[in-house]
Amino acid sequence: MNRIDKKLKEEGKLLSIYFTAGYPNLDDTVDIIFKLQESGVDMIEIGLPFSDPLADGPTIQDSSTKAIKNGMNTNFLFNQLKRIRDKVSIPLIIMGYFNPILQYGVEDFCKKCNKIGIDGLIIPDLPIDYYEANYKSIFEENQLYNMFLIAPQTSDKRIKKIDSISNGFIYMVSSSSITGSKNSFSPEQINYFERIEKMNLKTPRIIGFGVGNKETFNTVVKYSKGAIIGSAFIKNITENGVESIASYIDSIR
Amino acid sequence: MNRIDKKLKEEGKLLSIYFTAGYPNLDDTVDIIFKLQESGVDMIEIGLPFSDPLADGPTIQDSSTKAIKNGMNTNFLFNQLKRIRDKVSIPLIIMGYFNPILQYGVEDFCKKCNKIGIDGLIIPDLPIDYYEANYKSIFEENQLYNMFLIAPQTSDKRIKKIDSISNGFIYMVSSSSITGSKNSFSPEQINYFERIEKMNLKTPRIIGFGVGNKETFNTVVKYSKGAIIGSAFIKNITENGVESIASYIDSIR
Amino acid sequence: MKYTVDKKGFYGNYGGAFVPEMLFPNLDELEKKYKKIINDIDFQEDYNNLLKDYVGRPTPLYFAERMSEKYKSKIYLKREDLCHTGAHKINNTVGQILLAKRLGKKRIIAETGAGQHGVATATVCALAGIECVIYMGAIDIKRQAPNVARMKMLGASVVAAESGSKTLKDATNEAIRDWINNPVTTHYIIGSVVGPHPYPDMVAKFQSIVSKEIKSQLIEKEGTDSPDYLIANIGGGSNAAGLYYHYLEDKKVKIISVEAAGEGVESGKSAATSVLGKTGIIHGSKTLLMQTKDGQIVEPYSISAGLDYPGVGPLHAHLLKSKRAEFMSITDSDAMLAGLEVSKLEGIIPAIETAHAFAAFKYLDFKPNDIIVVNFSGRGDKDLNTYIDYFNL
Amino acid sequence: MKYTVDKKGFYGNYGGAFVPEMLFPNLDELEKKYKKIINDIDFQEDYNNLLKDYVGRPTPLYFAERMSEKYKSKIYLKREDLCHTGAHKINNTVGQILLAKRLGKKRIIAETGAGQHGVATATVCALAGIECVIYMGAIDIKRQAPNVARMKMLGASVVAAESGSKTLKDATNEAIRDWINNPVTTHYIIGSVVGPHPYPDMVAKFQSIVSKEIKSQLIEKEGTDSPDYLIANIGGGSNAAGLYYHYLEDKKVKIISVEAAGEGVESGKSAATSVLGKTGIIHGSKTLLMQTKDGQIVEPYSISAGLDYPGVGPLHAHLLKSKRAEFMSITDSDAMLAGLEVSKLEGIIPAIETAHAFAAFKYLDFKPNDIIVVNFSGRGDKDLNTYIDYFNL
Ligand SMILES: Cc1ncc(COP(=O)(O)O)c(C=O)c1O
Ligand SMILES: Cc1ncc(COP(=O)(O)O)c(C=O)c1O
Repeated sequence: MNRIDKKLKEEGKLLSIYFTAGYPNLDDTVDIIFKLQESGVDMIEIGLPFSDPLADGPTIQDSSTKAIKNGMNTNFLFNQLKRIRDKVSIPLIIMGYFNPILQYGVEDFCKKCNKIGIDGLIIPDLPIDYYEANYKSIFEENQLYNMFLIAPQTSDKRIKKIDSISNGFIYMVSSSSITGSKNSFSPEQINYFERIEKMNLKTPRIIGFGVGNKETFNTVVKYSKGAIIGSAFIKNITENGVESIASYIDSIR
Repeated sequence: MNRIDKKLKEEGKLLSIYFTAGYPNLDDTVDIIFKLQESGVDMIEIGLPFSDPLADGPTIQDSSTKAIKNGMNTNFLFNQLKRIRDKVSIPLIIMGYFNPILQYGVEDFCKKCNKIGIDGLIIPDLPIDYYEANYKSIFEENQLYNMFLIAPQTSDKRIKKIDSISNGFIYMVSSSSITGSKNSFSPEQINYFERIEKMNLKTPRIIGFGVGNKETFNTVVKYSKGAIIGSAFIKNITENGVESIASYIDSIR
Repeated sequence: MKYTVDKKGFYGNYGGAFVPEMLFPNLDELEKKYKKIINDIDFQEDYNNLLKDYVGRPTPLYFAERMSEKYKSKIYLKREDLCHTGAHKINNTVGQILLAKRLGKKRIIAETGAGQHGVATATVCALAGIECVIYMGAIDIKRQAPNVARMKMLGASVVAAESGSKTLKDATNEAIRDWINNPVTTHYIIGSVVGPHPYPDMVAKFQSIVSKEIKSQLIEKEGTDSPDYLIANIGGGSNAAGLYYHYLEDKKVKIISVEAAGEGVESGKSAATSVLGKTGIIHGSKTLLMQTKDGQIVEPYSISAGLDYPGVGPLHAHLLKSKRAEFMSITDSDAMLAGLEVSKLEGIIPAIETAHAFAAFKYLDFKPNDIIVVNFSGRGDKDLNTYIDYFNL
Repeated sequence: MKYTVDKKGFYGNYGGAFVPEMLFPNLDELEKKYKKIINDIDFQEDYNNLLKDYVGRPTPLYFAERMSEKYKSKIYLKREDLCHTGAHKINNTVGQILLAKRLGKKRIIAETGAGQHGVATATVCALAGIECVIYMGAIDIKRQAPNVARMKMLGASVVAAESGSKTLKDATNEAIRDWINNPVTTHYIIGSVVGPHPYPDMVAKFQSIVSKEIKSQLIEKEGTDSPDYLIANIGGGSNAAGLYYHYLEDKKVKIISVEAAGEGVESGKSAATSVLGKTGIIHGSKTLLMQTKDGQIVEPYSISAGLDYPGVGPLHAHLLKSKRAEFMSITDSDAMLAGLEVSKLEGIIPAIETAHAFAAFKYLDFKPNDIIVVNFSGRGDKDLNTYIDYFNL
């Protein structure tokens, strides 16, 4: 069974962390992964940085720009992750925009992920239809899950379709705002969480965007299997360094 | 008989000087007239300064601007000239653009000129037809001559008409260039001088524009009754002061 | 009452050709030939083709919905801002360059203030491959750098007028001087309905395409060919002359001519000739002009470089005195606010000259069914720096 | 070969909608409604009325006599420079604002580089009375101050994109982010035939008025509706798409697409996507783009702010790959000289984008009877400072 599914089957709510590979320093990637695992994080999204991350807010964009400047690229990341699987048991997901993956070659990219032991990919700008028509079989051959997003404006019909074709989890975008983390959620967001909850989807949902502290974490996990923290985590290591990871994670739960 | 006619009947060639009233200093007008008479000049054109003297070159324009700044205006000039006639025997002509005269009132202006003893006017921008239709009788009542211009492009027919209606002299513009005095004349100008000479006009001609030294003076008086010096004279008093008038006039003839 | 020029070149008491003898042959030639040339079928064909394919005519008569709502009437904008080079000025220069070619002239001169007429002249000279010299006041050259650059791009020489107040009036003097110096080779393209006869009439005729188009456009849009109001700004008065031309005899049509009051008619910094002017002679024409009691021409002021001329064309002096036109004076600040308002309501940034016409609206009492036609004489691109500074954009 | 978009939003191998899920509903709504809306008679009437009375269409097809003489062929200029706001961009924004109103949107966003599309968008928003936010790279805001002022005069907010290279590419990212954040209230007006489906098709349709007009204009002037050459500059490719639209299937008509080579294709400072680009994803579209081997998008360079986009629209990628269009790359210096030449020969100062198309002439071999139609995509007023500096005017 895919490590993602295994994790999702566990009791309790999941905390997943997104960070940008190569940030703050080129060689921090592996260290951050270890520290996250040690802190009890359930899942990790390793961000493959892109020059034009148009679904991300300024924090992630700045970290991506910096990481590319630091020298991060696809091959370099694969090299960093080469021997990691032996030491990390939690699911590892690569999250990145489609163009760098396309340039690497989608098949080569998937093969490499499989070899390293990556469990899944999140590619926000790869449309579902296009994925199904062109890449689905490649992903399956390489035992890679491709996780899809849903957002507040996504229609019920489309959510049901996404549910029906999903592996692993659905990445549920908490709001239509990508300007980074907030301290609380609006009534409309809570309505949205409840509405989706009531749909009784077969696929577990993890909520991301706008989660960044204990309060928001506790809120979203009421309506889902877990939460993804991205911007807030990056902001923390920008301000307090990689050493502060454990205490940051402790502050969340 | 009008002093202008008397002067034109004299033997020899005439030297006429134009200067701008109120330049270089507001009170120089009378002094310059005396000095000109003493130097043996035959006729004087007293320039009534105008803000926009569009038929004049930069030297006369600058002197006009300065004179206006100094405080010169029509009334002031008339006051300066009030008692001059007793002391000056040569013809005095006022040369000025039409607008200041129009504002003063053409009839009042002419009356005042008559009272002071001005012999004639030169108004470059008063068209002949308009003069004849509106002002001729006023001029005549006030014993004022209105002198007309001819220029290289003036047609023979028009020259003949101007000749037929002229009093005093015809102001013959030496060239179509108004950029001030030059040191010599072109073959085309000489042709023009000869062409007009051959027309045998009844009215004597005085040539102006571009006369400024002995050589040019001697050339033009071969083809006319005399010459008017304007820019060159003003340039001289600008550079050498009013004191230099006698020696400047001596240098011409 | 007659509003066209008479045989002697006058509009009632105004007009004529008060020029030195040196210019008599040029004006005499023009006066004798211009009507014949411009009425010639061949000329008309060339002129109309260029207006269509080069200038971009007919310009639209645009119904300004949001302005109409605000001022509770039917407001139409005659879009001269869409003409090539950005203002009505080119209607005239296209006509005059064709005339100059037929007169056999090899060289063109023109005066310019804001640079709009200079650009329009440089443009047609490039088109015709004829040498072009533009006179511009030294101060205006500094103020209007982009238009100077445009003229140079178009191959024209720009000569600084360093005399007098170093602005439009002096540039005009310099151009006239150049013409006196080069009477045979050169045609002088005057940029407004000013100067000696036959210029005011000739320029008005070339601009009359504006009201000619409006007549048929209004029929299409409103079923009548005559509006209730015509409103134009007046510098020298060429865009106004074009707007009024075919309506002068039609007394039902009210005419509003909007001048620049500058900082206020009584402020000493104004260009409101209708109030401050007296009959006099400027640039060869008898008309209303701002002058001292001694007859020295006064330097006018307006925030708009196209309106700070100390006179108006003789046609407009006549329209004022005969009460055919009503004159209004609009201050800098009213004009600037109107420029901003039009921009925000209609998405068209007017030249500050044009903005003066709009500023008159709040002082007028339109009825809901009144049809108002405003001459949108030019676009505001040339005035952006002024707008930026004024509104701190 | 088919050159129109297929049902999935592709031109051959290029196109599509590679956008995050958050934008799916917006694009889905657009995709489902845009054809129906823009084919609606009511829409067509509004659109055509605005094109006529507001934009100033039809724009002339002008026979450039002196250029034709120089390049020994029959050269026609499609005068998009005469459009309101000075370029073809407004054909698209007028269409999209009418669409946005019918979609019930209350707010408009747009990206802009040189500011031309930003001005065209701010303009139609003022016209419609709709809130307008323009994203513009922080560096471009400094470079293009006059266009920033125009947008503000028109009531738009201009927001600086401070991310990445702070130019057009980043402004586009910021606009997309805004749209993600405001999916319900807001319509995003993209300024070229780029971005996710259905934008490339929609923008091309709004620009297709250009070739539609040419067809009837050419018949009138040359007795045939098809030229021998169509020549356009390519930034994203919207003016080119408009010029080619009705001729794509007519293989007798040669198509020349002119890109910016910047300081030279191999100089490292270029925007010649046809040579330097590889297939990839940019701003939601699969097309040719300039990128590192890792797939990071490269910052392009051209002296012309409207051409320094790192990609081309998917239609153009398809026209290149299918050999329907020939691409040429023109350096800054060739373009600048061509801009000066056109100004002096025809009296029309081109935008530097447009000048690129003219610079191609000297590398092409026209026959005396060849009919060449160039899209004169915009006027050079916005580029005066660049011309001034470059030529020391
Ligand atoms: C746009 C515009 N409107 C009006 C004027 C004023 O001139 P006129 O009164 O001759 O139309 C100018 C002069 O430069 C101008 O550029
Ligand atoms: C005048 C002009 N031409 C061309 C372009 C390039 O855009 P496109 O390739 O979409 O026509 C621009 C872009 O700003 C422009 O302003």
